Amino acid sequence: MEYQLTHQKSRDILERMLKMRRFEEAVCAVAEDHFFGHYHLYIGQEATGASVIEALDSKDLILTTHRNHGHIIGRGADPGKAMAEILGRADGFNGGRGGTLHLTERSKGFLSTSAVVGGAIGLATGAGYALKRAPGNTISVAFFGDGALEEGTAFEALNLASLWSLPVLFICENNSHGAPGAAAGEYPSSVIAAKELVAIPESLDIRAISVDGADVQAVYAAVAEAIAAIRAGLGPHFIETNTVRWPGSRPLWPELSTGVTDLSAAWDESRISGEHAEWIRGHDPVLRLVRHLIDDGALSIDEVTKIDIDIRDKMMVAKSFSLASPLPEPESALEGVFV
Amino acid sequence: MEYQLTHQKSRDILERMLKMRRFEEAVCAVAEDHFFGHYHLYIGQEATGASVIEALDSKDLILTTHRNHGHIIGRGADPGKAMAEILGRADGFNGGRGGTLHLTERSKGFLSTSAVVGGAIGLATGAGYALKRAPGNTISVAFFGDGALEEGTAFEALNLASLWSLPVLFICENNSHGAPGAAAGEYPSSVIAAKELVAIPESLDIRAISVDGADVQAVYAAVAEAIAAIRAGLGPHFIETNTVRWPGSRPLWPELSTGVTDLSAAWDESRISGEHAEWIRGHDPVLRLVRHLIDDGALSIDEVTKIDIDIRDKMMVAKSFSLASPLPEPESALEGVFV
Amino acid sequence: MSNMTYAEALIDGLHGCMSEDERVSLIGSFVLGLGPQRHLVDRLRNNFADRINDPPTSEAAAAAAGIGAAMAGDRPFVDIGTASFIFEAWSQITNEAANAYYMSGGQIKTPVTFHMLHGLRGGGAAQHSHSPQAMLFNCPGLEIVLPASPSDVKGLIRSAVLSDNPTVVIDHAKLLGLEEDVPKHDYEIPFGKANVRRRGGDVTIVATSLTVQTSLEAAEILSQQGIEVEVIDPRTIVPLDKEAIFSSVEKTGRLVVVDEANMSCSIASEIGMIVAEEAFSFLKAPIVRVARPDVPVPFSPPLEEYIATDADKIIAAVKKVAV
Amino acid sequence: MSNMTYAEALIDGLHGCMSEDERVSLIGSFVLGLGPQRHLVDRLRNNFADRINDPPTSEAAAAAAGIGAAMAGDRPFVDIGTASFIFEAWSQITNEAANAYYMSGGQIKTPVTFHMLHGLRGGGAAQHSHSPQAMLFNCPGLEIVLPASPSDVKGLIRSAVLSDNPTVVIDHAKLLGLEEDVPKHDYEIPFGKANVRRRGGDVTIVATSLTVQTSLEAAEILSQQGIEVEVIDPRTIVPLDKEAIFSSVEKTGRLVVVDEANMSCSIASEIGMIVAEEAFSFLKAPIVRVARPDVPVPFSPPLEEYIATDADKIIAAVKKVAV
Ligand SMILES: Cc1ncc(C[n+]2csc(CCOP(=O)(O)OP(=O)(O)O)c2C)c(N)n1
Ligand SMILES: Cc1ncc(C[n+]2csc(CCOP(=O)(O)OP(=O)(O)O)c2C)c(N)n1
Ligand SMILES: [Mg+2]
Ligand SMILES: [Mg+2]
Repeated sequence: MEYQLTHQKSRDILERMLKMRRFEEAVCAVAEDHFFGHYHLYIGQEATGASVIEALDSKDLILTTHRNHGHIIGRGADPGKAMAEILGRADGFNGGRGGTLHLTERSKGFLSTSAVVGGAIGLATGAGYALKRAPGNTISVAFFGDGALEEGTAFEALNLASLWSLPVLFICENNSHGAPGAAAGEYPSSVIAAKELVAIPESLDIRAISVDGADVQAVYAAVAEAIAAIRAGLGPHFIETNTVRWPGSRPLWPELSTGVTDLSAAWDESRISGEHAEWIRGHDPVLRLVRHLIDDGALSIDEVTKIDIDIRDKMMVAKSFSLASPLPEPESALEGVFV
Repeated sequence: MEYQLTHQKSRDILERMLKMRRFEEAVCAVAEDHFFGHYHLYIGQEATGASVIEALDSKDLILTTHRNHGHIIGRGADPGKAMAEILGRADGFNGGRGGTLHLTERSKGFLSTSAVVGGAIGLATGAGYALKRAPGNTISVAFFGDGALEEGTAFEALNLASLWSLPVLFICENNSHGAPGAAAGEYPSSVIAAKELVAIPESLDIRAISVDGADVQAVYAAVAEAIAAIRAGLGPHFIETNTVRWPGSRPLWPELSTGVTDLSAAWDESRISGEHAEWIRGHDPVLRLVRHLIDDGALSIDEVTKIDIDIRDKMMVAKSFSLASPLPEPESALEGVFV
Repeated sequence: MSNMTYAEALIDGLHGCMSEDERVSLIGSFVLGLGPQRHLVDRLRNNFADRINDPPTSEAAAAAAGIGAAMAGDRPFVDIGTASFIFEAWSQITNEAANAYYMSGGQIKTPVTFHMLHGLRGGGAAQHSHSPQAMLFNCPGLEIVLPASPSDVKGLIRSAVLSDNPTVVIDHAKLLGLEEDVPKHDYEIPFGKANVRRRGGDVTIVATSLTVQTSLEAAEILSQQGIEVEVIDPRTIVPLDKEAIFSSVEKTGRLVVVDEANMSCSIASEIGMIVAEEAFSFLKAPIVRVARPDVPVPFSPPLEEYIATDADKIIAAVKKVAV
Repeated sequence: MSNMTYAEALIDGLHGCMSEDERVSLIGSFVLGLGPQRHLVDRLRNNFADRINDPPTSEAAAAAAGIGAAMAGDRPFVDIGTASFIFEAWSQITNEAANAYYMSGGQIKTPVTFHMLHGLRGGGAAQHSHSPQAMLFNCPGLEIVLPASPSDVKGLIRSAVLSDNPTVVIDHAKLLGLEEDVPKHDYEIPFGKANVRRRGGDVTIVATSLTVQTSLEAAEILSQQGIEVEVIDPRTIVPLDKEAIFSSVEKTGRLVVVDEANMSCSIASEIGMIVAEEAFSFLKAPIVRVARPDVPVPFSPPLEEYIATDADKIIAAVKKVAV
């Protein structure tokens, strides 16, 4: 296969994924006492974000949504500043002005984190418009949920990107599989009449492909191939990554319903139990990758454990950093509306 | 063929088409001295509107666009009141408040004439929502141009209509064929990345079909079949009707560039000449139908001439009526914002 | 009478409308947002399941569907959710709903109700905290309703649904838990009739939505300090009960206008301006506005609090103009 | 100096920007609408063909493309066409462009310019005649520019394109043919600096866009009748030159605010209210607004004229407050 992951790349992806997971766990822990607002965890979708980011260049631009934590952390942004932002602290990326919905780290290539469903699609198209005429063969990436395709602006922007052959990668993270839907008093999962979501970009002559979003090899290969095509001037590409929804997304104010991830469950099935055992066993992308890397001989249990401990330590530092950061000065609210 | 036009129905359609054509010619004549504003003639698209209307029931509801004259007149609305409205007179359908862009005749089933490109699609979907739960097995019809599909709301509404299986007939009048495009300093003709427009509704699981919009039999059969399916509860249907753009649409302030239609050109080719001879010979739907009905023995030349004279007389009456109608009282502008 | 929350009263009002008229249906059912009261909507869901339709995340199509359905004879109640997202349906509301009746020369009625939750909700940040009422006020053809109490919301929501005009009902997320005695039977509250929530002769406050409550708090404190404030809640912005405002200002000569939304071109600006134009001679002091400064809404609590319209700011404004 | 029309000056300003900076491009090129001046755009088309991109009829995507491109370092000029259609892109403009800089804590600049033609154009009816400036003023984070003369539009459009903030430039279709001597070189006009178009000591008029011209006409007539009017054109609404207004009102004690848009929550309301709040002590008479009554725009000419802001109405308003 042309875009086969090397062991090194797989390990990189695992590190990104573990950072995402441990970060979200830390967010949940901190949120109990310190958080205000409504937040959306990335748990269960790590394989998508990490594999996409692995395939990107550092100069590529990213535009994302309300469910952004994983993208920011996976791209290597400082978890301390991310957590500080989520807590509304002065040392957060946005100085506390954005919060969970709008984490933005420009130096890592993030241009916008819009909580308007569908927003990222139009903005990424615009970034692609600028990049097309700039030197550097750089591309823009939009991360968005399946629900974003319900917004008309998504359709308009896909059409524009296709017409103008813009260098944009559209990553649709479809997490509606297994979603409980409106019955639970939650946002309904995606409601679109298309039998296949990819039929929509395809109708606009955009090359589109649907992959298992919990399978790092599948995501990476699809993305790497699409990126190569985009850089070769073939215009926008669309990838749908399908994940089975993490059960913790169900409650509206997410708690860690599957508990703190026990990595040993990857090599010792007996550690899996409880209400959500099925999801943990079959659909947790982190455990799935750990299992695969160990089976494959790419990593030993000890190595995995060491990587994890290291990341958990970093998250402890991030937590302390964020909690030590002051809240912004109230009067500063009036500043910075204009450049 | 199941929906073969009888001679009677073909003659009805011809009458509707001739009314549309003679009405637009009258509008052009009157506009020279009396009109204000920008108007959009229906010339060249008569076969579509007339055949769709022929297939509808009188209780079905219609929502249309800036290019509405043909629909209003074809449905049998009083041409005098229509012309009065276009001239902003008190006896116009809307009392002079709407003008050419917004001709509305509720008693003929018109709910809205929106000049917002794409507007009719969402509104017709809403009308379908109401009709679905009402007795009478009535449907709603949206007339719109190919450009309307560029608006995101069109996509959203198609999705909604499909999801909720609403009794809506979407008629997309694609008049971009032969369109000169932006080069002439005009609105570009439709710019959509889809290779086939129908791929868009199809991606949303809506049955869609593309027909020759200047062929009354083709339009009528497609529409009648779709209507039967909609009334049978099979949900929305989409029909694209393709016409070669009337050359008179090219100037931004439409003049009668092909001249007053000489019906005898239908049976006497030698009468066709001038810059636009090709369009008149090959693409004028009125002449095409006349020729066909005569060849078919459905009508004699005398009968055609008689029908036409009758309609032209009616348009003379309409003209006089509209010109005799007073302008509205200025102060009345302040009334009627709310029920 | 029975004691109920604002959220319960809202649902009660809607329940009455849906019981009576089959043509009333919901397009969008997150009428109470995603907060703790959201399960109260189940009362409607259980009784009128076939008339509750959750659309995709397509605010424009949902609004258009409501408008088109209303034109065809239905009486839909379209829930937009967080008010910031009405901007996705802006063209439908301003260019279709608002114009249809006038533009058609009175042929087409559009009895649709739009509903949304506005304002600072705590941590909503810049894209979830809008108060679009002032922008809507700049668009003729829409009735605009801003309830501020449980008994008002019950009657106003009913009047909105029964109205033959397109009506926008804007609730504040922070009002949903407010409790009060509310009449058990169904009733309407006429549009354009202000509610004088407190009598006082020193200064007139005109406030809407959540800021009515804030103003009442401020008035209580001011009263202890010897300043008697009259608090007027217009309840509907279109139509607006100017007379109630003028007659209060005639008495007090002093006006403070309180608003949740951004200062510039706000409802506070409009109401103040109307007085400066039509009741100038009554004025003994400058008109003062208390509204949000012109900044996007920041996420962090101290920042959000700093820009919020609170009792302290109202008290300071009143003291500025009181003798 | 050379004599040119407003339309020519606009294109001249844009031409200067495009010549200097490759990152300036047009998304939408019907900058002069579809009227007789439209061919002037060919000057740009001929020189910068690869930087002129006509989008589909997708205002939301066009706006989003401009915003995203600006975030990525471009300096796009997005033409919306008739101002009524900015409502299709309302979410992009109010929720994305306006918030990005503040919400990101200053990390993301959005140097995009939006352009449109507003107002009563003659027969535009209810869906083609909007003046959205007041609604935009209610949305913090946007610079709002309303040129009123050829020399102003040339300099203001340049300042708009060079600005690192999202900027909305709103021209009036009826100004396009106006002629004046305009400097040949490229120049900027700083935002927030009003233009005192006529000096006078009796009454202050504040007007924008086309109504500046209408006010000047009215002032001429009034002068013949012995009333000297000062006409102030703020040129930009955000930022607003309050000082210029206050110092004129200090002199005259009388204020008439003139606007093309709908009365309620208009720019006229805001400017009037600012004076009622911050310069109340200067006032010797009620503030009077001349703006469009709150009705959708009717098609028929006598109806449209009846609601238009014209010189007669301005004269009547001035006389109401002049001694
Ligand atoms: C324009 C708009 N409408 C509604 C919402 C409320 N909302 C927040 S998240 C969400 C669901 C989004 O689904 P999807 O895009 O699939 O993302 P997911 O949360 O599943 O990752 C909705 C409707 C919003 N943020 N923006
Ligand atoms: C929302 C919106 N944007 C732009 C316009 C300006 N406009 C008027 S007609 C037109 C072209 C419409 O094309 P199409 O729908 O194919 O109709 P046609 O005129 O070809 O019949 C445009 C862009 C508009 N009326 N509404
Ligand atoms: Mg989703
Ligand atoms: Mg067309």
